[in-house]
Amino acid sequence: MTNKEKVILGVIGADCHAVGNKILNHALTAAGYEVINLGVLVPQEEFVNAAIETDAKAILVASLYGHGEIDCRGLRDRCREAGIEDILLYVGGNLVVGKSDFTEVEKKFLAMGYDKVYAPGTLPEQVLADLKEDLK
Amino acid sequence: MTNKEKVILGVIGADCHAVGNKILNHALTAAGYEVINLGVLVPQEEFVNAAIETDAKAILVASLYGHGEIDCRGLRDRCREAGIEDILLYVGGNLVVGKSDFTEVEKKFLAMGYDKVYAPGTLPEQVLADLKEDLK
Amino acid sequence: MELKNKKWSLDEFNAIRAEVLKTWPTGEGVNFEEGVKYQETIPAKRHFAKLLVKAKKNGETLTQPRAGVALIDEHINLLNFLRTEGEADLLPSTIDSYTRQNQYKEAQNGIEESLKAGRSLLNGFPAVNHGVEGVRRVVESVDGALQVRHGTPDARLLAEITMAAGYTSYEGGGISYNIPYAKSVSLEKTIFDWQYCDRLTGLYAEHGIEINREPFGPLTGTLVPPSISHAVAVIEGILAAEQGVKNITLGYGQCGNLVQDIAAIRALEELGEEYMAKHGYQDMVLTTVFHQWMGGFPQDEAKAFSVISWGAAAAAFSKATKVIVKTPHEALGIPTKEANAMGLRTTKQMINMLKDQVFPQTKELELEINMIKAEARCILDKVFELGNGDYAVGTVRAFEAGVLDVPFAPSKFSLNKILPARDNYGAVRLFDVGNLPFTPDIVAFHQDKIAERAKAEGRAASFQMVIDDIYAISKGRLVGRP
Amino acid sequence: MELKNKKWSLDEFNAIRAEVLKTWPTGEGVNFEEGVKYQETIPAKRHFAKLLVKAKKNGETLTQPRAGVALIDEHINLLNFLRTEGEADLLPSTIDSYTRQNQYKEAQNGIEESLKAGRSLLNGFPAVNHGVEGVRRVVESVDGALQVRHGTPDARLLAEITMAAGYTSYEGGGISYNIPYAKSVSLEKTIFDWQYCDRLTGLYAEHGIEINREPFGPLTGTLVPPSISHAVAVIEGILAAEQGVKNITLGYGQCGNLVQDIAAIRALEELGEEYMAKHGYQDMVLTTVFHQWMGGFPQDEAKAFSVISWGAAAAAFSKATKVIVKTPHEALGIPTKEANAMGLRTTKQMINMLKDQVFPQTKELELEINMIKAEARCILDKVFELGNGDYAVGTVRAFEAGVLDVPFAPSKFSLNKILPARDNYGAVRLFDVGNLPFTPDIVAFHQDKIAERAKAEGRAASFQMVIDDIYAISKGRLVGRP
Repeated sequence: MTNKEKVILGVIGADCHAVGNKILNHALTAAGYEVINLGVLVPQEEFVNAAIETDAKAILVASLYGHGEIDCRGLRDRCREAGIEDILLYVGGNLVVGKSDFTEVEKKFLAMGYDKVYAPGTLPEQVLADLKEDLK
Repeated sequence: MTNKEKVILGVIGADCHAVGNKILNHALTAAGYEVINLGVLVPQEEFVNAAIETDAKAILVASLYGHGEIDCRGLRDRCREAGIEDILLYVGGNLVVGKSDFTEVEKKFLAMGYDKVYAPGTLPEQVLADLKEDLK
Repeated sequence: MELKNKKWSLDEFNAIRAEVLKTWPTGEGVNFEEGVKYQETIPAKRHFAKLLVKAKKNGETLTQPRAGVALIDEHINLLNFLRTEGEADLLPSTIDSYTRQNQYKEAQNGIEESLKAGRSLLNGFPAVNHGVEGVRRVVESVDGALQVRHGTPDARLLAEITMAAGYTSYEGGGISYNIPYAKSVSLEKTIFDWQYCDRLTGLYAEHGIEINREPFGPLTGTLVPPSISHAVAVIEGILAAEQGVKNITLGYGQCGNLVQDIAAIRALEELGEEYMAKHGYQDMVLTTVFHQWMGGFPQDEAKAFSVISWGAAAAAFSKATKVIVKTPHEALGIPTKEANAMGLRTTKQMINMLKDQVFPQTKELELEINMIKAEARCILDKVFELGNGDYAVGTVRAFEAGVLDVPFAPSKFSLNKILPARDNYGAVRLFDVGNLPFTPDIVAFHQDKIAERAKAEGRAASFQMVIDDIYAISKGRLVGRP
Repeated sequence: MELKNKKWSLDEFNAIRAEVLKTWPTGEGVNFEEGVKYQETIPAKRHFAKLLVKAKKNGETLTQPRAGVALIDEHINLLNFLRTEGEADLLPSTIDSYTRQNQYKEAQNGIEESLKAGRSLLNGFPAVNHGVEGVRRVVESVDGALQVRHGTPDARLLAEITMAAGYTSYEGGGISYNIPYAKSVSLEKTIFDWQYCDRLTGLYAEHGIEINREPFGPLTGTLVPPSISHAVAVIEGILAAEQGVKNITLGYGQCGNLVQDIAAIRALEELGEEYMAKHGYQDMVLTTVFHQWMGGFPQDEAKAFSVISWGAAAAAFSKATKVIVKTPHEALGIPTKEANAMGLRTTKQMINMLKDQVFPQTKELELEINMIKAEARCILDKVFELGNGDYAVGTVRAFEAGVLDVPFAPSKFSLNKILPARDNYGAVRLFDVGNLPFTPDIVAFHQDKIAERAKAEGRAASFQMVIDDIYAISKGRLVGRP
């Protein structure tokens, strides 16, 4: 048994972009986290169930294919219903269809209850830094 | 002696772009005009003098280097003063510094007294067609 | 069901077809005989398979974008825009991700939300939901040849609907639309389901309708060595040919090193011809497709244009039959139609500037062609052996054994043991060959190449080198130096 | 004055200098000794000549834009923008066309009209009018190495002012800034006036200040065969070296065929080294510059990016020391600074993606290199002979005789007898060699190449073929087919 902090990692919805997921998995593990990597094509309930089962501190959601707006809506509510309403929720990727003003996108996803919203092209270092800060 | 219609051709001002000049010279000659080609670096008075001396029907002014606005101003007045106020004046090239809305540029040069104003990239065929029409 | 690389009988096919057409209400709208009649009316200038044959004959490289939106009229407008403003030679209908997972209810929801929002909330065209009639409106309103492009493990109903509706090309395959596009769907199932699609295409061929089939070349699009994607492409070509497909386009995704990229397309065509002939599939046409850089793009549009141009140059020099084009918005999500058209025009200009130029046949190029072919033959022949002479069976066993292995694949059926990295000149090599059945001299070739780079950089090859390579292009380099 | 390729005595130089400095009031502000002291303070990272030496050593290709506006502060902002947003490695100050014709009064008028209009009405930076003090504000406020780029037949006062002000590179030459930039100025005069500029540069060198000199490679920028521009570049290099210049960059403008372009830069460097050594100029550094496509551009920005990218790729593969960058607004006039920065970033991305790749040394490449060198040697040796061992005298006679001849030149001193056209692969050849002193086998080589194309197109070579070639790139092709 380890005492490492646990984070849930996965690509939400009908999305199967695996490269960033594998890199983030590598980076988080190297940084000392225990990563529960759900891989691609992950429905909302699987994120929540995994978080409850493992007592994870954060759920890191990726969406690369432009359906993020539909897929990510309601995840915070689902966490609340499951009794883990304070869990950290990060989301990042190509969250909407089309080139958009990122500030608008960020606003929208913050309003959905996500704690951090990442623009396309964000490097793992940024996520690690935020996680360290938020989990202090 | 030929009875061909005569046109004056030249690149105005401190401009030494010769390629288009040579091509237009070739195209006009092939189309049956007698071309008095003044070449590059032609001051306004040289255009006017050549037109008077040869009894030309049109002056075709090119300006490729962005100073067209300064160089071309006043040519119609000079023609008027020299007694050839009805001569056709065409102008074309990169007439202003910077990428501009061509409609604006055209309006400005028409107001200066030019009969036709050509955008960058105009092919000789267009000029030939206009000349034929205007000299009918 | 027993998986075999053997042409299905019509009875076998029809039994399954009855089930397939029931999986969503629009399936009822499919009538094969009527579909054949309709296909006969597609004129040559809008006929994908025929345009490819002509381009191959003339040594041309055709341009094709990716594009798809939720609603029919918007989709028509989008495609016509790309044809006129993008000067696209070939057109796609990229299918949305819900349809790819057979989640037609979610796709329906996406259509309705898109209607409400006044913009597409789907990342593609949900052809199944629109049904034969809806899809035909696209075929009839778009002035160009149309292909279905997707990433659907079970694409049987989609094939039925779009082919009956008049589409003349269909992308995908049992391996290439599983390993990079699914997590836990077995290869037995996807190969079987794609035999269905191929048998359907073959059935059209028996009725005189040539429909182009295109295995998806780039796989995960991330540092995939040419020999691996070529092995998959050749296998899928063979599986399609066995079911009666007569017009096949094999694909490859740009790696970035010019010599390797040109070598890859040449090797792909030669390997395809070689294995088709070897196994007796002869009365068919093979063409090639080059995919512009599939990895991460620079966010800056000026730099993205450079990446697009480089892909166009490699495509032109390789003499691929067509090129799939990226857009300057690539790093930022799904592009506007204007950005898509710009990528197309950039590519067209490059292809035209290079069409009269010939890349010299050098010993470096010959070496790359020979290496790719030797590696691919190692894999292909081992797959054939593992399947006791059957590529379908062999493929399943080969993935289990890691004889076939795709880097960065989401599927749990890919062993994920190999690790690719660039060599000192930017060519993609393997620093861990995993269980690939390479000969010792091939393994040594890769090790030497990686060692040369590691030495130049003063570090050992590691996963960090791979990560550096993955981010390199988007950071403005090809090789991810420390 | 008697024109000779012989280093001027200091007395000769100083006598003329007194006159030059009187040609415009700002000439009084030039103090050579103070200029030397000021030059000593220019740090290496802003020193043009030193950056070139370093790039050559490291095998790098540096990027440089063209840019200049009328007013000092705007010019400073422009250059800093290109440095930060364009990632430019080297910076220019492109001089306006009035200054190029020594029309300082008109330039002053342009400055004043620009002040009134709130935008630059000049197409460049009028450095003479701004004087040493004004130009130094640029040197001190811009974070980069600076070069004067212009097209000035008599550039003596401009050289005095900008070198005293701290510029570390100066473009131009007695041939390359006459034939494409003047109509009726004699070569005797321009070569003499440029000996002055070279002698001035040499004088700085004698005082320990290395200032880079760059003959203008592309000449008329329109279908100039490499051997012709190379012959001019080598002659101007020799003339500069004789006057004591120690740091010379020879240039070439992209023709469009990749093999010919790579061969051209390699041949240029080799010819430069060969002739410098032959005539005993040895303690100097030779570098090369590749100009992206100088002919007509497509108006569409997407297509322009492709042309820019192709120039960047050729520059990178040729391993030129620097590349002069075009912009996506090229066809539309003088670009905005944003467009200029985009062209730079596109180019930088391409150079970085290609920096680790090596273009194979093939027999086609070797043939091109050898042809270019053989042709250039025919011209150079004939020029030397005509001048009885003096390149300055020989050049004047060679232009009279058509031994040197530049296509599409505005100058009446270029015979304009040769006619270039592309061959069937897009390389620039001559279908009329005019009076060029080529050997019969070289003439036959060109004739065969043109005949091959003419046959492929089913038409005879004619001026129409040349016109088609001139418009080809802007219409989206390299070879202007009927």
